[in-house]
Amino acid sequence: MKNKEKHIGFILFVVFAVLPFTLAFGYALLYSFGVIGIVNEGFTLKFWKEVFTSSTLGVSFIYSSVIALIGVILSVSLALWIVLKYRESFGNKYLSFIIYMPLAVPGIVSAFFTYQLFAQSGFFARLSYQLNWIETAQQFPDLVNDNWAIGIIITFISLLTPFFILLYLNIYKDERIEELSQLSRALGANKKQIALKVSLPIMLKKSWVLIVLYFIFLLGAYEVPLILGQESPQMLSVLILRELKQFDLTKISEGYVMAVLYTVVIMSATVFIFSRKKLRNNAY
Amino acid sequence: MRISLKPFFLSIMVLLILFPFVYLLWLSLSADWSFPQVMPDYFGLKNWKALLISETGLLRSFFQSVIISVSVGFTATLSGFVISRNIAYHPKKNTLTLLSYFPYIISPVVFGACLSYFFLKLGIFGQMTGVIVAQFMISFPYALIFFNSFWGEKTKNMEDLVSTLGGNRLSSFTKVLLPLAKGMLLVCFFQTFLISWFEYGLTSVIGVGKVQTLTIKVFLFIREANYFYGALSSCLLILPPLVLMYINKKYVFNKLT
Amino acid sequence: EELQDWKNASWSEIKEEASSTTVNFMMWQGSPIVNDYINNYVKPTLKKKYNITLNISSGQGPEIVQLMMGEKQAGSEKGQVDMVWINGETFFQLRKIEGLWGPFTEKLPNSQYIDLNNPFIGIDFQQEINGMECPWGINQFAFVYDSSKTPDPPKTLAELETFVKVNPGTFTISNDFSGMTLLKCFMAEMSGSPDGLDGEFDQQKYDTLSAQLWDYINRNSKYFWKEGQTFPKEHSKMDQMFSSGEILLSYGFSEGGIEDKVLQGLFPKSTKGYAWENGTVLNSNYLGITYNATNTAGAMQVINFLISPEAQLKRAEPSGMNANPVLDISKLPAEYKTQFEKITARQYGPSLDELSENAIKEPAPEYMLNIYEDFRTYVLEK
Amino acid sequence: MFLEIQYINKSFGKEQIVKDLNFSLAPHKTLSILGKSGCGKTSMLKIIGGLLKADSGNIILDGNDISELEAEKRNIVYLYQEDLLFPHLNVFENIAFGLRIKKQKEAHIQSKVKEMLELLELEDQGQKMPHQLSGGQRQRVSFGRAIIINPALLLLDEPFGSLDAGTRQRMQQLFKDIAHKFKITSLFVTHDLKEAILMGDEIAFMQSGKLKLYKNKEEFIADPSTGVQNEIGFWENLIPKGQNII
Amino acid sequence: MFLEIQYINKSFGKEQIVKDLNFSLAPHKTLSILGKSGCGKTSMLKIIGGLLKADSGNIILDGNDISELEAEKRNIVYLYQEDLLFPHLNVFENIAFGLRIKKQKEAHIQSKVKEMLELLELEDQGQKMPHQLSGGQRQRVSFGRAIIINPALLLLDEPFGSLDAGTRQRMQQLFKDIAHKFKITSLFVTHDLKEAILMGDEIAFMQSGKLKLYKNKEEFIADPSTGVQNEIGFWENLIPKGQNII
Ligand SMILES: Nc1ncnc2c1ncn2[C@@H]1O[C@H](COP(=O)(O)OP(=O)(O)OP(=O)(O)O)[C@@H](O)[C@H]1O
Ligand SMILES: Nc1ncnc2c1ncn2[C@@H]1O[C@H](COP(=O)(O)OP(=O)(O)OP(=O)(O)O)[C@@H](O)[C@H]1O
Ligand SMILES: NCCCCNCCCN
Ligand SMILES: [Mg+2]
Ligand SMILES: [Mg+2]
Repeated sequence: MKNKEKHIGFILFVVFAVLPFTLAFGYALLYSFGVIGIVNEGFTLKFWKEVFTSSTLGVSFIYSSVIALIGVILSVSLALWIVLKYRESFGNKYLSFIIYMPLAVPGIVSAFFTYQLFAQSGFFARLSYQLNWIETAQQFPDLVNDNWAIGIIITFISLLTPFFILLYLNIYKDERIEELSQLSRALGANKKQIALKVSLPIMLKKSWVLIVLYFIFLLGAYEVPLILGQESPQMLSVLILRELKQFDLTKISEGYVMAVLYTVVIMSATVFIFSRKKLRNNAY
Repeated sequence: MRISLKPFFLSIMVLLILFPFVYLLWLSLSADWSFPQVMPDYFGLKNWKALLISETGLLRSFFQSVIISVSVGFTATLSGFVISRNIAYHPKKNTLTLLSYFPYIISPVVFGACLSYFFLKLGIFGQMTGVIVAQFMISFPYALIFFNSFWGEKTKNMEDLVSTLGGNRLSSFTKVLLPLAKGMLLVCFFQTFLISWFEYGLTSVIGVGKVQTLTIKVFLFIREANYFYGALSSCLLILPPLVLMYINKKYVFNKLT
Repeated sequence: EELQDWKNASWSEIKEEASSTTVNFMMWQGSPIVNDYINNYVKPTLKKKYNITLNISSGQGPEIVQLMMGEKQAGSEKGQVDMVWINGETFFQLRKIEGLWGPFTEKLPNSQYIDLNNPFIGIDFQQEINGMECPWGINQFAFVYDSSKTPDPPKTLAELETFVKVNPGTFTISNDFSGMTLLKCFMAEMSGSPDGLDGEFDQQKYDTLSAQLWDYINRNSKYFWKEGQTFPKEHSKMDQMFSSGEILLSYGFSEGGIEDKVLQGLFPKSTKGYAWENGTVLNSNYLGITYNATNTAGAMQVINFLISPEAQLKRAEPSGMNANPVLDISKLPAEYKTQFEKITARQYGPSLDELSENAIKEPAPEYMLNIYEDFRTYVLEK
Repeated sequence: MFLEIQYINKSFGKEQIVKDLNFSLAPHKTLSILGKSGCGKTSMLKIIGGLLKADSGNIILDGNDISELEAEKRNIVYLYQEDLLFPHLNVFENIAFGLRIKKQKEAHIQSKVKEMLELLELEDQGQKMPHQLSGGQRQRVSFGRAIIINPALLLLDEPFGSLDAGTRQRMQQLFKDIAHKFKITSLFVTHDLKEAILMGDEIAFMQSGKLKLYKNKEEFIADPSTGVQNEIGFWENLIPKGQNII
Repeated sequence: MFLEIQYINKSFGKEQIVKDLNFSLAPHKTLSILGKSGCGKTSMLKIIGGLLKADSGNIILDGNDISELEAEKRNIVYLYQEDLLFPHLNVFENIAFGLRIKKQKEAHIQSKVKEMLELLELEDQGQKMPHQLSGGQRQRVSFGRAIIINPALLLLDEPFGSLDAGTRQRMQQLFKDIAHKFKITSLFVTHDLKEAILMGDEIAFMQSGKLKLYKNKEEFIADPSTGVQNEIGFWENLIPKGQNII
């Protein structure tokens, strides 16, 4: 009786959580070797060879990683700075609600908003024009669909920082950093030393798993680079989808090669995190 | 005495946070706004009226999104709660948790693209059911991971206590575990609702443009460079989460992160 | 009922079967006025006249092909969509995977008004349509400029080269079918004559001409918008940039799509359109029925409506889509003839007639597919 | 005997936590169990309560072999080290919990719970939520909740471990009274020498999984390994010389 | 005297938490402080340590008035009720913390910390992280971290409150040894009668904000309100009749 119930739970877990992922991965794998797919002709390594000889995927990986890394690092730094400096202010009733408001903004809207503000014909460009800083739209600096992915990074920061602020406010409380700071004072540390040797290291240590997870999320981000990215190089999800949806039907398998590689990389990253630390309540 | 920059900085921060909300609302009330004007030529309810009367289907999308997201949030939260218990008490707990991380961290749109064949096979491709199932597949792992921490030593002791007091599994769920997890359930619902509500890539793949949720609409408007409708649908997209957040304030604020 | 042989059914049977049904239509939704026409005219009228509910889903070209491929692979008997808006390379690919149902065009009563012998209508990217898709619209690709800012816009590749050097940052190529059509026009010019690309796809010719094309683009791209470092994804973005003055030279189908944008106030009244000296592409776009449509009869009814004089008239209104009818006006009943003639001439955009002497036929679809691929390889990812 | 434990063994992996557990207890008696942290006391109680499966051995309660019965059918209540009150229920409902599970009549529940509240000196606290109570009050609610369902056996796992000295003393007295009034049979695990002596009719000492029962208190006091002698020594030394207190 | 506390008062809102605190302590001595929960012990220690501002009064340490000095400059270490270790540092670095803050030489730090680890019987534990330690070990690290910087005064707030009896006993011994070796002056707050007697050179009793110092242990033992007499009575009674242990 009890056992039966246990088994049902386990089976549901497999069906809903494990099976879809396994099927998707298996399908992509078979497709990448040409085993399935309407215009494919059976097992072949040519798609894998093609992807490995072209630099597109590699460039996209590096490009995405750099953007995700910059996005995460800047967001975390900003959040840490705000929490350490202005922590007490968040006790305020209004501020404590306002700080949650950005969580109601999805990536697609955030990207749209960034575009509206920073495009060469956007709000800031108009202001600059009215202030006679620029005479034509082209003179406004390139901030969206640009080479340096500035628009994407700005959006990532606006999406992640509020989240990290809330996270660090909680860590501050849970890890009793207030008390640890007092203790450090008693042991002779000044404010700067407390920040550098106590508060920061503890907050970073407590949050590194999440930081890595968010890095992985940004690596796979889709909507934001779709709206604010350029045509080449593209971030991973955009690239993979483009390859999967391309005109040349005979090359769709290359998209699946990329999907397989991307999946293997993030799976390895997860296994790595797991081997370093037991993940428990890290679903954010 | 040093001058404190704190009030100044905090005001800036509040402005920065509120600005997008105000700007999007403003944009949604505007029309005829060409470069380099800072103010639009038209400012009024025109766009909002179009929402109610025209065939753009925005209102329909709104309700469709509500149905999808509530279904996803509800099923993912409840099943996640019940099934996470089996995972947490399983001898191979760590491996199972690792497995549930995979569908959670993979880019949903890539996941969806690799799964679409099976949705076609099941005949739910391009259907609302299909979108709900697909979004469930990414929110369910989230719920599993989210509730992992609920099933600790203390909860186990509670369950034991209920059974020594004569309660069976059902009564321990209905009388103790669910009420105990109320706050977490609310937060999990809120989060899985948002996962679904904000989802674009996966929905566009599995919905093949047939299931037009609000995010899909926003994207359509952006693509046809219709920024005023884009802003309007963005407003519709932001409103429900804000309301939910306000209602859930007490729980969300303590448990969200 | 489901196995009904619609190819041999009579129109009244089809009409009856179609009544009170739902038709799923997958179309490109990148243009506000097209969407407005569909949403605010076609949908309600179909509902009123035939009690047909038209469901629009967003998708074009590759998306349609992929969907059909997926359904084939999964052996899906009941397709997601009944009808699609296609032309050229999509038609070519759908034929290749046998994703279209037909022939059906000549079954439609209103097809009598279409001149299928017109090569710009009956031939789609050098392919005979053979009743597998039904013409819906015809339009020419045109260049767009603001005559108050640019009194003398370029008309040849050589002039364009000078133009971008004098006005750096004001020209670009969208990475979508508009931009690719532009490149086809360029390639035709490089071939030496308007019909230089006619006939079946010629790999050798393509290789020679495309090498020249990429060389031309790459040597000038530093004078393009954003110094040619990046290109817009959607053509709609170019319209916005043109209206804000970010770019000075634009282009597009529907003879540049000028009229409605000037009327909307998006483009200045001094906006003008023209064709290239060597010509610009004139093509038609079509409606197809999918091989596994669940509502074939309904789709036929909808298509028949879309090519009706009534719907085409509405579509031609200058305040609306302002599109050229695909119908042969001379074949129409008298009342419609006058109505079509009454439609006032365009105030701002050029008419099809004005441009038609500089019209070139769409080259074979392989040119489009290859240009897409190579534009990415040799320009975007360079 | 009322409770008979026969040859119970339990291992976690390679570690044997409970070894050849063998003892019996007469009805209405309390057995105090002392032992160091980690020696297996909690595990033993959980096995008896049905919350942990033993590897071997039998448990006979009132003549019935309950070894295979599920926890909810054993009529044994296990009380935790911390007072585990249901945080979502008020004091009244916490105490009423077991009765509600058994689907007893509302009127019956009302009168029984009120009686219990009085006994626990919590008459006015019925509507309070657990977090509004002091440690001692919480512990009393926890007792009341267990006793109200009339369990055949009560297992107490360091019930006063987290209380301060004064409260602890009062609770000990209260428990003795209640145990007497309700004729409770119980196992009482504690770390505290004094408490073990005070509460138990019999005393046992557990050491790495093995339980040793003393024949009587005297034997327990005399055994130097229990630490009683040390304790006596310490306090006797405090008596100023030449002064006699008793 | 080494430490002199003069007329310290402290209120939270209307509630006066510390009332007219007045006492002094000779160097190298330990003052045990007993008192019920909430009577103001922690507040008093925090005021002395500079972590809480008094409303009035003076604190003289070794002849200097430190009342206005900031915590980090007082050379007083306050040890929390729970052992609060830096979770991101290993045992070695936890102990070295104060020395690193003072920017002492690496070689010096290494030798001093090693010496301390030995003294605390934690030689092999230097590389462990705090969560890998038992309660007693954590408490020892916490001590070592405080003592290594040679504070003028050590404030101990129920340092052994969360330890089990055996560990507690060993820690008491260890503390006595260390206090002697390092000539530590300290205030030792505890709930436990026996511990207060064992640890303190002098004993004080706090009641609703007021501190009462006993002249000597005898006076403390004789005062019936402290509960020592009760305790002695209990243990004496256990001695079987006619038997004499001492
Ligand atoms: N589920 C388990 N898996 C593995 N080992 C366990 C488990 N539960 C308990 N143990 C181990 O069994 C031993 C006995 O644990 P138990 O909790 O019974 O001790 P205890 O006497 O109650 O200690 P305390 O006085 O600290 O409560 C300990 O070494 C503990 O680590
Ligand atoms: N920051 C504060 N604000 C208001 N009241 C406080 C504050 N800190 C302590 N108190 C109150 O002051 C009183 C004394 O607290 P304190 O912590 O000094 O007691 P204690 O003797 O250390 O108790 P315990 O033995 O439980 O640790 C308590 O009633 C407490 O509620
Ligand atoms: N490549 C297929 C595109 C079909 C839509 N064409 C749009 C033409 C605009 N009038
Ligand atoms: Mg235990
Ligand atoms: Mg205290």
